[in-house]
Amino acid sequence: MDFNTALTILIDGLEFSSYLFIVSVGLTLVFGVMKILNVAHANFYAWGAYMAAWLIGRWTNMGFSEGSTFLMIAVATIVVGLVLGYLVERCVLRYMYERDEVVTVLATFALFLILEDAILLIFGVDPYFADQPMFALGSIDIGGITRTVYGLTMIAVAIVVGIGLWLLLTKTTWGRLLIAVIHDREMSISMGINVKRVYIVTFILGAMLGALGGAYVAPTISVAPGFAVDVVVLSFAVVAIGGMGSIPGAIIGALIVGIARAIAVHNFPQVELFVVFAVMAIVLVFKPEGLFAPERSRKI
Amino acid sequence: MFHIPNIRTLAAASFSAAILATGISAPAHAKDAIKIAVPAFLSGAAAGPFGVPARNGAEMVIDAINAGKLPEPYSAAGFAGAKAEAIFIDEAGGNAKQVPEYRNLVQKRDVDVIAGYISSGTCAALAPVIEELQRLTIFSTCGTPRIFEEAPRKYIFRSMAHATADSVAAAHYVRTMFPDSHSYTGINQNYAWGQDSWRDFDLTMQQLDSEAKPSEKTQFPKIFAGQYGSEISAMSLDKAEMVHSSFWGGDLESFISQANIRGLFKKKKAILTVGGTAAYRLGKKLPDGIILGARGPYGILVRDRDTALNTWFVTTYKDRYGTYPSGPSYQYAQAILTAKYGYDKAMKDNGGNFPDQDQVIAAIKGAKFESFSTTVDFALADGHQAITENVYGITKYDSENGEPGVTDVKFFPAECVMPPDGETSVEWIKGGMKGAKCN
Amino acid sequence: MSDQSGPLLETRDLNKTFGAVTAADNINVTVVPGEIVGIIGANGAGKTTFVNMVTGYLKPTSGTVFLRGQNITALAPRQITKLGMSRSFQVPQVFLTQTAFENLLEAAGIADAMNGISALKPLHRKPLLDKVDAILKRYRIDEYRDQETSTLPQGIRKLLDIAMAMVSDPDVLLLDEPTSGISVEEKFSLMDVVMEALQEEDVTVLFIEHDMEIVERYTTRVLAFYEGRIIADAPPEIALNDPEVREFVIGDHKVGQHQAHGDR
Amino acid sequence: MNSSRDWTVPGLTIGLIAAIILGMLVPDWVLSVITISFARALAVIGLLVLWRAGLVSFGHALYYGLGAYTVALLGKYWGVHDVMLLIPAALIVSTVCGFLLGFILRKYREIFFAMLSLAFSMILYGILVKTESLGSTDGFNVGAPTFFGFKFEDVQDNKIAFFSFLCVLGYIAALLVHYYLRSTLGHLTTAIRDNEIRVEYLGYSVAKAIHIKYTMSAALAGVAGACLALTLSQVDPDSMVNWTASGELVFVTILSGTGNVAAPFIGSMIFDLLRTYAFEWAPHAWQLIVGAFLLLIIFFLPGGVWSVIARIFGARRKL
Repeated sequence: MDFNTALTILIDGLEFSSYLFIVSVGLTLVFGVMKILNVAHANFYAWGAYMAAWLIGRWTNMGFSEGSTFLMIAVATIVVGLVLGYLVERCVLRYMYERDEVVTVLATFALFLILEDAILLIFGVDPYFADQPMFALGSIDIGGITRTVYGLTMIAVAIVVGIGLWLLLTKTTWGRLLIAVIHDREMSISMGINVKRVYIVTFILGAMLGALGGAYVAPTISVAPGFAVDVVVLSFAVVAIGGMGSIPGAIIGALIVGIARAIAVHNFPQVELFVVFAVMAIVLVFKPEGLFAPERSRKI
Repeated sequence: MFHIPNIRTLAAASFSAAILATGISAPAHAKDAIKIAVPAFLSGAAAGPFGVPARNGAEMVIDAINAGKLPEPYSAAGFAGAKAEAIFIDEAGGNAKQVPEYRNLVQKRDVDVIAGYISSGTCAALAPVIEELQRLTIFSTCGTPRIFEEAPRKYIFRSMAHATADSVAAAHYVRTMFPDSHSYTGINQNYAWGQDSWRDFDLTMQQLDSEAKPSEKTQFPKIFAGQYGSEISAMSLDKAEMVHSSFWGGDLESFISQANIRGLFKKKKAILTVGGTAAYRLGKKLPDGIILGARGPYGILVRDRDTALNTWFVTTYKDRYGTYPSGPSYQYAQAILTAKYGYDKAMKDNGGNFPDQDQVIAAIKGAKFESFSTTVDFALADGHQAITENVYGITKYDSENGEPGVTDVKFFPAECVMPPDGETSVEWIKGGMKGAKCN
Repeated sequence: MSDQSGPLLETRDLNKTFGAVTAADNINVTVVPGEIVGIIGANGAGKTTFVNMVTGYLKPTSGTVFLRGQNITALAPRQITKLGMSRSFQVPQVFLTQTAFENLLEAAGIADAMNGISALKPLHRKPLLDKVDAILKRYRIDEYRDQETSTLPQGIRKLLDIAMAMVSDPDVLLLDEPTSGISVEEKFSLMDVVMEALQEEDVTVLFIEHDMEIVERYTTRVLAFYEGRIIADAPPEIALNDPEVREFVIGDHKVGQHQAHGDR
Repeated sequence: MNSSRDWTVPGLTIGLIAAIILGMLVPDWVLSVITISFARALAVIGLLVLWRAGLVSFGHALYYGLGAYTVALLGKYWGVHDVMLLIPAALIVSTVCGFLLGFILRKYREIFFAMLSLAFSMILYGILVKTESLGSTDGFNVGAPTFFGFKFEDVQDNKIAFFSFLCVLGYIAALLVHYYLRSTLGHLTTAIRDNEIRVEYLGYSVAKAIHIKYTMSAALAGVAGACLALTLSQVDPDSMVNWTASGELVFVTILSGTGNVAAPFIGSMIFDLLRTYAFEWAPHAWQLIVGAFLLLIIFFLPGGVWSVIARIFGARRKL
């Protein structure tokens, strides 16, 4: 394998890992704090993408420049995360905190079905197409092949999200509260932390991260019904490999899956389809709770 | 094997149940209305590119037939005079759901004709059920050759050519237009459609070109993957001159958009066998110079065919739905027209009386008639499988009218791209496509 | 009880470290049938670690545990239970969504299955039902028979926890703080019930206890733990007066053996 | 439970007779729907056993698929069409696979159990989709079954016969599971969910108990898949092996409620009726209706439909 191929695999892997990290970090955050495996995370992704594509279309029609469409990605992320995240938490999930973890998963599965069809009713079945941001940034030659600058910015966005979360969790009071809740919920309640408020904020943050994944991907794809279904399974795999509830785990999980997949695509395209799940099964067999699972012990 | 008298009759006698009244009655007497069920993807990823245009095409033609507004020779109103009520159902949800849904259509909602279906898997799963329930079913779009290769069918017709034709015609086109290109790679979805399309194209290329050089690493991403960054990189590094893809819908559009900006289409000639469905939606974003198919003589490739039927179809569709009709619109319209043709002819054969189902089936069997864009000839599978010509062209944006267009359009006769009766597609291609008549 | 002559339970050089912390430091204990051993020590002295290691919940870093001369160090709790050693818990480990009766019935079913009777036999069968009702009476919790255990008072849960440990008729029973979380008034009545019931069943008992009066009153021998070591192993009247024990375990020089008798 | 008489066995027996008689009377499309419901119910019984122990598998479509594909492949490559060979074959394949994977899965609980089951089922899905000789995503057709060498000439009779066979199969499975749940081992469901440590200290291996339950549920799901393949006359990975198929099984489990082995049959029928009508009324939004229904069940009927039935019967007993 020559240098160019290796470089290409690396960059492909990093791009895909970044994408995976952005879509799955919200999932792992919500799981870590609230112990909810949110199947409806896929909907935040889908709604983010639809909203971004729609907004970019409107924005461009209003005569604004291609470069300014990035603003719309941010708007879509915030709007979808706030509105949808708030609604889902207030209307459904808050009634689920006392219930079994698995029943909660089912409730989010129900939400998934509902929100998936709701997209159809609101945005219609025709795909949306909003590649202005991707074209605005153009392309660049690396290692003998042409790449989109936009794809490379995905890596930057992932790094910003990662550092942002790290700062948020370690340098702010709110972040410390959050870590306390992740660590020991009962203790946090007894210490007077308003766990309910922590939950709302966490869930909205998680929803925003999901929406950001969709909104940022939207310009590179045709946003069509059903495109988010498999994202949820993929991000499950990432989160399970890294350890559910662990943000460093999500980084490592995304890197493993992203690079494994890039290697497969370049060298053994025939196994691409199940390389992700094979990796997941292998990791789980040896490290049942994932690579970076937060410790959970039981006192007797 | 032993024979027991019909269990249900016995049961009915023993329990003398009135519930039985819900049973089925075959439509035999004269009717002033029939029910046509039109299954198409109304939700999910295939709804936009296939389902909705398909439904529109069917809806428009059914309305026109009911009102007697189709051009000659189909201007007589109704199906053998009967008005049709259209029932549109969603094809999404997988085969395990479509099988019972089909049963509901026949046994619960008592439809007379089912015309539609896009997914090959669903058609294949339904075939034995259709034969069991004995209701006239016209497959409009689904491409798998398996339907008639597996068993003879009595109640199933398919009003368009099957998928082998698309791949064979693509290979012919490439050989005719670019005789100096020998190496090719592919990116196809990892499911039956993508796998079959690649296999047929690859086999045909190897038959037609002694120097054919398929790539060792062809890509099979998961369906609906949406992100093709790594695949495009891998293909960029590949030395092949051409890229074959049977992508459709959102995947196709995502792929075109990502590959275009990364210059893949400048380096390699792309063959998009279902590209026709994306042409109108992508508009200017569809790069020039792409080899485009539409699964037969439909959509953009025949938009300018100057026949009364085609002109009526294109203009009425554009007026009603605001866009040009794409392939699926044509294909569904063609299936409805097949039903219309069958009913009308059967009535004529029946001395002007309303025909029963067997008579309609007999009328369609082996029929050859003009459809909107082409001639449909039920020549194969004992008169149940239609053959039509196939066509490819090269994209060229028409900046004067601001519309996507095609140049270098080449038609391939049906006999050139479809295997004859009794041979499976793969055998036929591997055997050197014996009996093919390509002009 | 196959081997009556030798020691029932024996540990040899038992060590356990958690990172830098030594929770057990060369523990050598020999218990003979019929003894009632009180285990005392401040929090973190290694009492529960000792019980956990002996019953297989924790594996010692080094050292060996013998039950009737058989090395059981590597065995899982359930295997040790089968060999005749059972335990109760500081926080009662009961099936919270089920009634006291169901808790004991399941314990009885498992005990039965252990004795070679098929685990596929119906659980609700006469001999088991009778046995459970007898146990409920013996531990004086029959009035709570059909109450879901999550609603039971702590003292009753403790009794149920001990009763469940005794269903399998063990030879050795380890009680982890049977009176913790119980009000002072109830402690002695609870211990009276337990000890009376245990005496009927001819079982050797080791129990962790913080209340020195209880230790003094019910034990025949005391093991005093301090920082993972045993600093005293003697009859209660000697051990409790040991200066080291008084300083490190009881933690109050003024505590005399007659001081607290008033609050009974 | 121990104080009131248990009506499960007579109830199931009456249900069996009623179902077989009804099978002969109802219109074909109803028969077809009920046959699918009952086939699925077999798998749901297995999930019920796991559910009681606090375990939810998001990957039981793995065994569903194994059973279905065993039947399909035996028919396609060896021409075996008799239920007396097909069903045991599916049973063996899924049981063996469940037993082997059980060694790994028995170490997992809660969400981890769910996720690892999902991973295993998705691997099978990947293999099926990839392998053209296994039909890829299209799957393939399955011929009509014969019964002990006999075949009914009338297609409809054959369907009735298969339905009756399925009813008997369901009856046997339900009874066996019912007796299992009454045994000591069977009662180690709620106990495991409540407190594993206590179970261990009582002297039973939780891992072993879970392993047995898992293998059992795998066996039932395998038979269910086999019956489904014979009912639908086809197999394909998307409707039988994909994670959505597993999700459907879990959905029906919670809809049914886990109070009794009879519940899955009722819940499964309700599910199919709901889906059929949602599909007819709202072809664009049937998923929304199904999802909303699931949410309502979770909120207002956490014990599933069985809790309603139990309440009605409980009330009647008091009169």
